Amino acid sequence: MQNLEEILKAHKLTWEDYEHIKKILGREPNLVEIGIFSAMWSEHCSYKSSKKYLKGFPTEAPWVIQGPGENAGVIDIGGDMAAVFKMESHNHPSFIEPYQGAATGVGGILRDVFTMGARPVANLNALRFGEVQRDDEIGAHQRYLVRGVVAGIGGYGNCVGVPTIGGEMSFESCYNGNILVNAFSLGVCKKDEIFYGRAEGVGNPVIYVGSKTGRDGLGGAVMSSDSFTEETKKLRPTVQVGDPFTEKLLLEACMELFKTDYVIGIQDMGAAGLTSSSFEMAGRSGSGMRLWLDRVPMREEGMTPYELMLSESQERMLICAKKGTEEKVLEIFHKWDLDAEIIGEVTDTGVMELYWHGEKVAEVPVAPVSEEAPELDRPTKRPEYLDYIKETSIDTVPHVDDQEAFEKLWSSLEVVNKAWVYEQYDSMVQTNTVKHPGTLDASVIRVKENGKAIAMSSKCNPRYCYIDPKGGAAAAVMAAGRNVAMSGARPLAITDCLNYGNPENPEMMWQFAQGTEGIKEACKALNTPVVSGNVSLYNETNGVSVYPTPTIAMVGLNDDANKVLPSYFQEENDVVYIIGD
Amino acid sequence: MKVAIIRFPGTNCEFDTEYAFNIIGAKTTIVWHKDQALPKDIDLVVLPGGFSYGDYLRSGAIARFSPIMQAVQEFAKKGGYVLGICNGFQILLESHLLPGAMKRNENLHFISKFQYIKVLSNNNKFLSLLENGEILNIPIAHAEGNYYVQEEILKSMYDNDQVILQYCDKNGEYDNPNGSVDAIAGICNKDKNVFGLMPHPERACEKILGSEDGIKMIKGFMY
Amino acid sequence: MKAIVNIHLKEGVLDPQGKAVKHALGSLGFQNVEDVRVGKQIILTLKDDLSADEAKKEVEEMCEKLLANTVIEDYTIEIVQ
Amino acid sequence: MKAIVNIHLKEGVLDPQGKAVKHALGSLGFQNVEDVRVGKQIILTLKDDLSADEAKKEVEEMCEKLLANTVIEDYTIEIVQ
Ligand SMILES: Nc1ncnc2c1ncn2[C@@H]1O[C@H](COP(=O)(O)OP(=O)(O)O)[C@@H](O)[C@H]1O
Repeated sequence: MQNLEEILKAHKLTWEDYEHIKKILGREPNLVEIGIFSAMWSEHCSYKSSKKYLKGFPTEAPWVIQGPGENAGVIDIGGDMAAVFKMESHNHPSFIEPYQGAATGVGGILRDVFTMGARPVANLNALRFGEVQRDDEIGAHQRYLVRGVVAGIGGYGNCVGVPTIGGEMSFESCYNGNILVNAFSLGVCKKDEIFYGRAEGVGNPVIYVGSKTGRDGLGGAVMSSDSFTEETKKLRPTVQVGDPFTEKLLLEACMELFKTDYVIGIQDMGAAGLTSSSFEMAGRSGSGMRLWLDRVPMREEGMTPYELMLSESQERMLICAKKGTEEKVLEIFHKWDLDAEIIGEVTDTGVMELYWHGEKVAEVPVAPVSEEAPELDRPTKRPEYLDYIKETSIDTVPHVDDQEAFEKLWSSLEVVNKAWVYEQYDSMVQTNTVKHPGTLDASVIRVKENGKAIAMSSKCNPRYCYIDPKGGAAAAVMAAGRNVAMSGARPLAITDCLNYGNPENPEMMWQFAQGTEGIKEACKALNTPVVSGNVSLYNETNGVSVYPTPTIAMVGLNDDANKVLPSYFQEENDVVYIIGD
Repeated sequence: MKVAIIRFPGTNCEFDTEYAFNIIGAKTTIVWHKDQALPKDIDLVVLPGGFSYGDYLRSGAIARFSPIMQAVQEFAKKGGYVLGICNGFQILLESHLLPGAMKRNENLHFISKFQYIKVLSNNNKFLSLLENGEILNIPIAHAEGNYYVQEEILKSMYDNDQVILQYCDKNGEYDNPNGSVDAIAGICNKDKNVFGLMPHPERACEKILGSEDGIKMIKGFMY
Repeated sequence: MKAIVNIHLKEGVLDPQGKAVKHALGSLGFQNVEDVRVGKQIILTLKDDLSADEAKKEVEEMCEKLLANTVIEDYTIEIVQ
Repeated sequence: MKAIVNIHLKEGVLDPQGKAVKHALGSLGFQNVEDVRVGKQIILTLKDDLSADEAKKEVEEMCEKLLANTVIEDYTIEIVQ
């Protein structure tokens, strides 16, 4: 291949990776294959910097049905019902285009939940912005981002008909160049009707459903690689635009499909689109797959196999169905006016074979792509600023009198009423919301099917995590757990979204290592395992990393929906206690 | 009472509506928008809330052309009772079964919250169990609820008791969350068999959800 | 062949978006703006075998039926080759 | 003086509204429609003491700053007296 050096660089692959790829393939890779490895071995898909630290998370308890490794975690909530939940970041896209970035973030997390067979019943969001109160360009831009992100979260969730029942936000200068948008979704389903992202059974059809594929999200890698120049220059890297209406149709069609017994496995096409969904589905069951890429529904003309494999177009799913049911599956999706095509079949070769108009354009063994993905042990170093902080004491800060302190706190952004935000979210659709946003502490929905209530709360104090990366992360687990407990529910499990800076910076890696330690300890102490989660690294601009921000969402159960505790004083003359130190 | 609830692509309150009508003991069927006919012996057709066709172009604009809407039009013409809630109201406006049109909320945002509304006229079946001037607490959730109608038509609507619900505050004083003409929250047609309102009574039918005021509204159709 | 349809709220119907945009422009320091109306522009690509007249007539029907809500909106149609 | 600003999603960016409107027109029997793009048209009334050139420049700035979202949208400006 010409200018291999640049191609590798554009795909964020090292020479070492390249040699490894050659060993796996037993030959030189072609461009499609380089694209596939690049996507699967990216930080986002392979967790190469973080895997080492995530391994120690407690993930088991009698009520855990599915821990990390699937599209979302699953816990038992009694009465034959299960809760399915996960949290995910959409930080970088939201900084570039706040409305669409946040909207597609919500879309992605919803698909992670309903791909498992659960109807999403509640969303939360955790947002970190910079200094919105500055009266300069930065302040103006931050306010623009707040408006866009909030409208985007509402715009998507409201349209799909899933209530956004709570969340949190903080404001720090470290987010001026890199805001954080974390979206959480929880769904419920029958315990014995959970679906997994698997493709198995030789000859079973692989079916593509949802929106057509465009060149969305095909940015950096291709465009900066020289071999494409003139042809692709006019095809600007495009931002992904969400289509919540299509998502709603996809949700309803999937719910209908799940009532049948046609499905072997199903997975949403999220990051790295068709590549990650097909490889993961085949990988989980040790199968191979043959895909006829020319059959993929396309939105634009002249698309290539490379683009089809890497596009991140939204609102798409991949289904492995039982042979012989394919027509019935297609019928369900056509009823909902969605595209649906048989694009491949399962094999027992353990190899992914890609065809383009009858010609084989790529052939990659499935297992090594994930099993042999690079796992890094990046250097860590205790940050120097911690020494400086250690010297600082509360006594060095000038004293403020109580009235002034009260007023200052009362008017601080962290404390002010967030109604402007949550009133843009439909928090009551589905008629289950018992504790709305604005009623403080955990948010709560009742489950009509079993009379119980699910409490959930998302927490993280970034400033605390900066001062003490381990203690801060543990405190986030504790705070979310306390919120859930204070609503009268027993905390059962967490999902997390670990937003950190650049992993190539040893100080940042140290923060990350400490943060995961803190989560481990706190989760063990509360007996609330980690059942799903997400890592977002490289949150930095011009060398400035965000504060360590491990957002924790705790989920708990209240056996009686009528016994949910409110979080505000009820009546005059009621007695007020303070418990704990 | 037998209720048909129409499901358009993008509708998202059909099950909530069904649940609420079941609470008051009504029999419900969900009807697919591509059906040509309504089920037999229906007492009430409900167009529920949601985002039919994603609210693209204008809310309700595309749903109006669904095959089932022909049947709903005929049902209404023969005097059948039709209730449009939120997106359903928008669809009734676009279908010209009710006068006026919706614009985007004055503040351009989606607004979701509990909102007080006041009964202006109970001279119709829908609000027959309520007193004139009675104040209810019912959730609203919409981005295009800014009701507009020409002045002359509005006048005749008042004369004919067609303006039936108005936004207000806790004490019944003027409050207008979305910029609607005269803070109008709900109306009916001349014959008083087609009703539209932006608030969601089906979300206020149980104590656990914060209000039961919706019950008294939807129950009106039973008597 | 393309048809360009411009749709705006009728004179006399208050335009909340226009009002908000005007206000925002003002606070950004654009003092020369006296009025703002925000409408829609829909661009239709039509089969080429229609005559301009036929096209116009068909698009008019689309506007009356679907594209515009004539209770509150006016529209104009322009056919370009 | 008026400035007419037309704003559309860039080529290649998904236009969910256009897609839905096209589908709706099709099912209403308008078979001659090949593509639909839904955008915005903003009509600004400007103070008359500006020259057309000045006006254009100022409106361009408004577009970049507020009216269009240049990450996903393209715009055109036309000044009419
Ligand atoms: N981004 C958000 N999305 C939805 N609700 C939010 C968001 N931020 C804050 N809220 C809601 O506003 C209320 C106050 O939030 P917060 O100040 O974090 O108080 P608390 O101590 O109860 O967590 C809570 O009910 C919370 O759910």
